[in-house]
Amino acid sequence: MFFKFVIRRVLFSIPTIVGIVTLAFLLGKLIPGDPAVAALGLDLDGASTVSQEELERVRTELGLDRPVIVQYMSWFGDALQGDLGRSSVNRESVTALILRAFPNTMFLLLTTISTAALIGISLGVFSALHRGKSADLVARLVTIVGVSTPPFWLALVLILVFAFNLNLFPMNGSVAEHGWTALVLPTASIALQPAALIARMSRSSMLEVLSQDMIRTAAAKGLGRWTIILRHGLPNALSPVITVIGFQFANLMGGAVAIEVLFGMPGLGSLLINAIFENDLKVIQGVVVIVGITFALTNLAVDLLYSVIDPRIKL
Amino acid sequence: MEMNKPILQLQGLRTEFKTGSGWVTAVDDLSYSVNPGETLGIVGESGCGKSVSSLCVLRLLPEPPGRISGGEIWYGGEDLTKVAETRIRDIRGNEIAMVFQEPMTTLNPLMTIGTQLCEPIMKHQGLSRKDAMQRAHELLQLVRIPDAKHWLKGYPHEMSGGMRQRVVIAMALACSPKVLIADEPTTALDVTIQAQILALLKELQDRLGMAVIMVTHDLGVIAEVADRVVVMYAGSKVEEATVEDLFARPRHPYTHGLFRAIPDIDSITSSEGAPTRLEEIPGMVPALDAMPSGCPFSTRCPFVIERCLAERPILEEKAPGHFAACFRELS
Amino acid sequence: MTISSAVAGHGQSTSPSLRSRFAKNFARFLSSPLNCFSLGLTTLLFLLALLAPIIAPYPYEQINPANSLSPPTWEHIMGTDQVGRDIFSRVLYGARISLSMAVMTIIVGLASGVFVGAVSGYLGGVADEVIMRVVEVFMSIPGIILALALVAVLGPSPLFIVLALSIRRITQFARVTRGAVLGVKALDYVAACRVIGMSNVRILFFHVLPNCIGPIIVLATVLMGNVILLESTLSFLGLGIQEPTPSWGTMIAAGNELLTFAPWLSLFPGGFLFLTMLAFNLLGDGVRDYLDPRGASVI
Amino acid sequence: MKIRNSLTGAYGLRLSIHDCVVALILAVAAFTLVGASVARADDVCPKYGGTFKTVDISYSNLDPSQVANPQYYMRLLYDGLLDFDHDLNVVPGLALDLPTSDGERYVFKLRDDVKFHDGTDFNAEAVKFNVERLIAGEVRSPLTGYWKKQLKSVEVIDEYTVAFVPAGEWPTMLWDFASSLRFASPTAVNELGVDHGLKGAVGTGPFMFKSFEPKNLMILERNPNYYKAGLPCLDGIQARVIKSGSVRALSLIKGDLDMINTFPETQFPQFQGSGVIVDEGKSSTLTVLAVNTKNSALADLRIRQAIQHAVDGKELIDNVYAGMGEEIVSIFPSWHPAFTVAEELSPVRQDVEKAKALLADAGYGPGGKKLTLQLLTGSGGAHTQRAILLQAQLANIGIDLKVKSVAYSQVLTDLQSGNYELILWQMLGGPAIIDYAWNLYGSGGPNNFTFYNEEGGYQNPRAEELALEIAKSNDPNEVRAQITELQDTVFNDVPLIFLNWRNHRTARTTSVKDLETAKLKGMEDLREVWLDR
Repeated sequence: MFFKFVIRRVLFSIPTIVGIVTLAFLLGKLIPGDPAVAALGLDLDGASTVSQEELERVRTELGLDRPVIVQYMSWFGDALQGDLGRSSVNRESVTALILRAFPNTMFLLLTTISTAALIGISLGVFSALHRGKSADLVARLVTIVGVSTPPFWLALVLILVFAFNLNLFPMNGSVAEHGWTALVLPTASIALQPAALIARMSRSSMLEVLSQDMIRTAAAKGLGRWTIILRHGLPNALSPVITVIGFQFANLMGGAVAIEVLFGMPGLGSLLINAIFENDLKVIQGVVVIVGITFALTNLAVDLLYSVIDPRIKL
Repeated sequence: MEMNKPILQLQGLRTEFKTGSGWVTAVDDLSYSVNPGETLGIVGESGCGKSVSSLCVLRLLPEPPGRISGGEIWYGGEDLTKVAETRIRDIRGNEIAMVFQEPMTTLNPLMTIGTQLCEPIMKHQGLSRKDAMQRAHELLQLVRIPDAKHWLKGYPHEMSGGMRQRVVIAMALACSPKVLIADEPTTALDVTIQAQILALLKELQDRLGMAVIMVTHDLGVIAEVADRVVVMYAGSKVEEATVEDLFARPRHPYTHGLFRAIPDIDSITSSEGAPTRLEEIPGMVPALDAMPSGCPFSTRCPFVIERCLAERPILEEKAPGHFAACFRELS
Repeated sequence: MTISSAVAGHGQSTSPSLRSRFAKNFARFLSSPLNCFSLGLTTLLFLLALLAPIIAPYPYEQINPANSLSPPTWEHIMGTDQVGRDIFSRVLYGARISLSMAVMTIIVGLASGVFVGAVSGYLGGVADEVIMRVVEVFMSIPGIILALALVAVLGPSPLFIVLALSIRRITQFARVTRGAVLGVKALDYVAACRVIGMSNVRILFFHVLPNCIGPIIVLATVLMGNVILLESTLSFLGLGIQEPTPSWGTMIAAGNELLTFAPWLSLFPGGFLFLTMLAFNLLGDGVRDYLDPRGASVI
Repeated sequence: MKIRNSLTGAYGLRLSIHDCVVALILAVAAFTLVGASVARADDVCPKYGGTFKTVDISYSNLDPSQVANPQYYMRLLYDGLLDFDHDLNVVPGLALDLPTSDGERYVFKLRDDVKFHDGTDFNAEAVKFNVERLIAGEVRSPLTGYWKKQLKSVEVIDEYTVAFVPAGEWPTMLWDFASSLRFASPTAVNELGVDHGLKGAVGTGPFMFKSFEPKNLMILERNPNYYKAGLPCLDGIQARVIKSGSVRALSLIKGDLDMINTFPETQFPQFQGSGVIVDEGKSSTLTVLAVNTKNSALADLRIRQAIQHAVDGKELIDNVYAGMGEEIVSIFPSWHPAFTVAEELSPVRQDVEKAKALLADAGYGPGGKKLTLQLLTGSGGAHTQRAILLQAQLANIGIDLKVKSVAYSQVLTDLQSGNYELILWQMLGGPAIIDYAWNLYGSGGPNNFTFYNEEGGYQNPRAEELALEIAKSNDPNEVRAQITELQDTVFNDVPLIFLNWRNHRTARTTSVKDLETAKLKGMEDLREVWLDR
């Protein structure tokens, strides 16, 4: 039964993935500037001469002279085989570039979302249990401030205070160099927003669940307060919270782009920004495809998670 | 029924709710008692305070917005309104158990039936999970759930309403309580299922010898199971009598109205439920924060006299064992 | 599934008389001091933006090289930037840019999204299936990535930025509207409309949509803060509004170089960005608690 | 003959064949001495060891065919046949001496003691391999077209002798050899294919490839077998990309970095009192507004002159470069041997009244039409600030300058395609005269993007003539008169609106020793740099 559900849901995400790959292709067709010029890698000071034949040669090499539909089919076929082409800037395979950047981004996103979920759920439950009291109000204000702080601005402040003045964490660099300390400030910069939203959802969901009959039933059984909250309340409150976590995981990518650039983390965000500034079409397409598929699969995982948590959800 | 010392006794219970305009009284000076083995019926319209008062027994009233502002609830020498939180938890589900109205929502949808049944057993009787499961199995058989073994691993949503209510009852009976409070246990069920559940409750009560407080708005249910009846209106007790007395000669205009609202016995069994029956009492129950200064029923009472509007009648014994709060004598 | 059922519940609770209910209870909305605060702050920000030409002490583009990088003084209450432009004036005009872009984005997203969602939800069947597939494709790509890729493709002109930011809003509005329409569609009065022979278009736009307005309003309010942040992130990354047009994101990025030496460069635009988001988030919260307490429009 | 000419006119060295022979003897003698003292090579540096941490501006590939700034990263991994000294004079590198010419070919004698990092020999075959790889376009390189045009063939004479046959006139030959022809190990190139430069990069340079993540981090380690015995002093080099200006500056102050060479001048105050040494180089980049002389309005000389008179390059220096620049007094940078102060500077000085008069004369300004021009510029930092100042300066004479900021790479693309009205451009020249003359003003000059002297653009046959003459000579003293005249001509023709020279600058911590800020941006020589800590 569950297996059938999984299969069905997985099949369901195939059109989405096809759509993402197509979208990435269309994006490439819209991009201005001559990819062949970009491919030749102009000297930053513009002191180079590129002959017309050179450009023609590169155009042929990049397949820019073929009909669009042929380009699409070959793009699609290659993408299926994990071949997203080569960077027009340095000829590195886009798949390799992405594989190198992907773990960095995922590491950041997973750390952040776990931190945010932990803080958010705790804060939300705390708030719900103290509903209407000043603790609740304080918690709500904290979350609203958290949700309203621009991550890139927060990052600047954190760098100045914690990396420069207090010298507690590195300002720049990847986990590979500095270990987990490299994640602290980037995570802190972008965790605030999802944490706040998760807290808000946990609070309202928890309040709703706590008002339900089954909580009274559990209490009538003589169960302790925390048993009721953790065993009966929380699991039932979790479904909408997981939805929010799933959405926030994808939204995190938004903050992560600026944060990766600011902290010099070699992730997908940095890769994308570099590619955009260098007109590196294939890399832009590759990042769109990978990010799209990742979050399509995240949605899938969230749906599967529902059915694990809630036996009522079938198909 | 043997009339021993009451096992549970409410004295002058008073509860209030916080609303936008201050505290309003939901239950006002309510007293009743129930003896071992006896079934006490509490009847009244929704919002009359019958459910609230029964929640107070196990201190399940949500606080805030509610609070118990006066009175005592005596259970075996202890005032339940004052005992420690840990003590009341020991009592809940163990010595006094409750069955609630909505079988669809009273069970945790994410837990197997078995696990939910085990919880009170493990908590109160200290059994291992395995032994508790065994006991849960027996309980499911006790409430006549077919294929009990299978259902231990089942989830509530896989069951019909009637089966779920059986599970709820089984859960309440898990630790052989001395008092069972059943709050509208059959309201949400089909009429045929209602009858089965009531019969089951009755049978189990006889077998286990516990006291039952049956809270309902349905006089048909009262007629079927109760020994003694308390009629509540707008937070107060307006009449109390044995079920025979009450049905033979209701002495409060409200009770009177309730009987009048029942067309005839056939329609009880053929129509879906009770809500329409009360409509023949004209007017509405006054809001809790807008109680008339005199008799609370005066706004709807066909027998109202001047005195009713100025003064609040107190409960008096109109006949042996038959109390009513009314200035008029109904025949 | 959770979303649509919650919306269905919502639809029932706010049946036909929503408009009068809304008007009647506006006072109740304002009874919460927090709502008053957020509505006041939002209004103030809009006023500042609207009246920027009157309030701003200097033209936003007026340079004064002789007085560059001046810390806050009475003349320049937020200091001046590298070429001596008045930060306060630029922050005010920045509000104009941010708010107008956000409002335009929401309008485009709302108009198209509601239309798509309503049609999809009302028609159902293959059309619904196809539309929802397309929506899902766009929903899978995080807003910033989509916006960045589109801006990279189309170029960072205000029109294209609005377009790039709108696309994901369209899908969000479409989803919420669809859910709400599905809920309302199932209600009896819609069946009644059909029975008396009303046309589908009339039913959808005059009887179904008006009752779906709650979650849509909530989403619009909640998204305002979101869009403002996205726009300033694009600008911060150098792919949004371009100099010399003032934008908070660009100003923060420009101040980044001189963080320790001239903190006012990024402090004030950042502060205003924060205040704006705070105002809209609080307002969004208030509106949500008020119109959609079950959180159907959380996305 | 032409070849001889260009050879003898080499860049301030002005070597004759005789000089070459003398130099050769001296070099051999010096080599013998160095060779003799190999055992005591450690004495070359006061202190060895340490990893030098600096920033890298977005290197994407380390293959020798790639050109990018700063150039020094390439020169860390690879050597050319020719090298530069600190004053940008061309000196022998992997070649034992400057090339000799037999009238048809340049012949290089190679050192026979050089090995690639992978242990294979550096020899004439390796030279041929690299040159042919570049010309064949096997690697995608912006240099391919140029080398293909200049070079007919390359011939191996013996294991350590190689000859280059030019296709024609090649005045900048020595500079080109020194700056853009570098050698990778043929073995490694064959092994790595297109991944050479990414997964590995094997040259003969002072440092060896350790790890490289494009746009992120490059780690190099010391080459113990470097042909200049005893060098380099450092154990390794770590260069990372830091996009955030504040993080770059703060990292340097904090000591996470040893040196940065890309930072806005406005950051200078931040370094004050922080123990960071800020060093100013020479006027290394020419800041101009490239003018599209095909544009109907801009084809009008009066309008170009009006713009030139409206702008004030000094204001840009003071406000954007924090004073670190020089005003235009010549079309050559002040350190250049061809530098000649123009007798009449008024054409390139601000004169608002004159500008207004010129504009009015052309039919614009008060009472006439409103002139609106679009300026394309890079985004952020100095790019933006300069554009804003220029906008205000032009507004003074009634020209409405619309500023469009895009990524600088896009600016360059548009510049080369001629798709613009005005472009704010920084031109980084080399030490060759031609860089500042023919290349900018000759028809078909590789950096002439203004259509000056080209079909459809603004033409001045005299300027074209002068540029050609100067290009043929390359000896400043020989063509001083022509230089002066060309200078006056272009100052009057304004194909470029001359703004100023921007100085190159570096900032380093006190522990960095013997680092000399180069005359040209990114040309710092790190071989002799050592760390005192």
